[in-house]
Amino acid sequence: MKLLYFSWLRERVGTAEETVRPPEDVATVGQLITWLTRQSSGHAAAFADPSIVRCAVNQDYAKAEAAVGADDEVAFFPPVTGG
Amino acid sequence: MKLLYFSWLRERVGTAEETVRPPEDVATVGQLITWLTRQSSGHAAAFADPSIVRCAVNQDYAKAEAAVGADDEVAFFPPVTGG
Amino acid sequence: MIKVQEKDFDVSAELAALCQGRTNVGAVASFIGLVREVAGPGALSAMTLEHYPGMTERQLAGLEARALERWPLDRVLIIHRFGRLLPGQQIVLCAATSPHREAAFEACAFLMDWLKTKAPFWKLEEVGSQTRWVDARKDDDDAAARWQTDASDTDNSET
Amino acid sequence: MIKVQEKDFDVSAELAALCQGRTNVGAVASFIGLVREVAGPGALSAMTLEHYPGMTERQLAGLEARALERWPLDRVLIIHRFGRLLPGQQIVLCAATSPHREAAFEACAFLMDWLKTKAPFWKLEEVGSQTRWVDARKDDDDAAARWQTDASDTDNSET
Repeated sequence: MKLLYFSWLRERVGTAEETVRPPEDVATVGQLITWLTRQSSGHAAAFADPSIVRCAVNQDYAKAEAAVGADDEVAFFPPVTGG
Repeated sequence: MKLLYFSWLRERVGTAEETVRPPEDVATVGQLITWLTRQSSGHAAAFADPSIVRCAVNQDYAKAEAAVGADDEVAFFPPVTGG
Repeated sequence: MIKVQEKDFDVSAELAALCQGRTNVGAVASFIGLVREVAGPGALSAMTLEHYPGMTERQLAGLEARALERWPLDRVLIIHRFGRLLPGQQIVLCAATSPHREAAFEACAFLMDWLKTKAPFWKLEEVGSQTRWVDARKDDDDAAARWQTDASDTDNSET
Repeated sequence: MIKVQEKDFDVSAELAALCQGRTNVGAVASFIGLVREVAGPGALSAMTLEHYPGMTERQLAGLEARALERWPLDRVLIIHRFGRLLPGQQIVLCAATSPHREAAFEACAFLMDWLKTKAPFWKLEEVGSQTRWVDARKDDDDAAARWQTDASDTDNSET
């Protein structure tokens, strides 16, 4: 599973991109976040307040209950501020 | 009193501009229109339907009851279609 | 800023001049009106815009002042051409600049609605060898009416 | 048409291309977003726009399709820059063309509201030697919410 981080989530995690192999019981975005927070203190800091974290699965917005699998591109980022 | 005509009012009256000296009892835009309709068949045709004639006195919109005097510039034209 | 002119205008240059040195402007809403080829009875070959020199500038300046009073804008630009124009050519440019986009968008729509119903311009369409004066649209009166705040805003109604 | 690019754009050229040969277009509503010098704690020296390549194009194309479906438009243009920009420089251009101005204005405002809340861009402000990520504005969420027609429009809400 390919993970991407943007903006201050990237800074806190310490990388823009990583490939992970979470256990099989990690099947949704919400479960992935819970699992990621245990991987490093940087991850824990990035996901400290999930209400300000947005997620996209394969480049479409996804909510906590959305399914994620080994072949997905999953991105985490703060609310957008373009325009 | 200087009169100006625009668009199809100009075409019907047959001139873009004329100077007139209406009698003293012509004191408002409405009275001026009534007096003008008697000046020529072109004027009568121009003012045949007063509901589609607009008026400006000294370059500001004016209604039938607005005062007009000898030193005024009075313009007649159809509803505007710019933009 | 108000410009009533026969010549064409360059949108980039006009908008850049409007924003030049205005460091608090984040939003530029603008509108360009073009001559459409589609006329009532057939394809339009040209359109001539007649106007009332003097009153035009006076009405547009009043419109600019009203927009600046009503919204938190930095600046307003209205450029309206007159003379003979071909399909696809530019007729009018309205723009409003502001720190924030809501004011800029609203003011720009207001400028166009009022310009359509108050600025003393008249369009003469040429279709083939025929010419005809364009009729005012009831829709434009309705669009302008939604901005009315007082009786003085109803000036272009029946004489 | 969607363009995500680092380089600047010329508004006149972009709008002219959008209208080229489209003889039924009478109305071009557009919006330009500029970098403001005013930041929270002091004068902004620069701003860097980060984005999510791939997702950005995908979201903007979806936004364009949605606007074309919802209003009687001829065309839609969205240009969004990324990279480091200075105060006064152009960030974004949205435009909608139509036979009539109401549709063009509404669609253009819609494009900006959705772009502000859906397009994956993030602004990093530089004020003196400090940098900070700009917070999303509640106002922008509210502005986007007024266009909602179905549940799928709420995608950028909490994960």
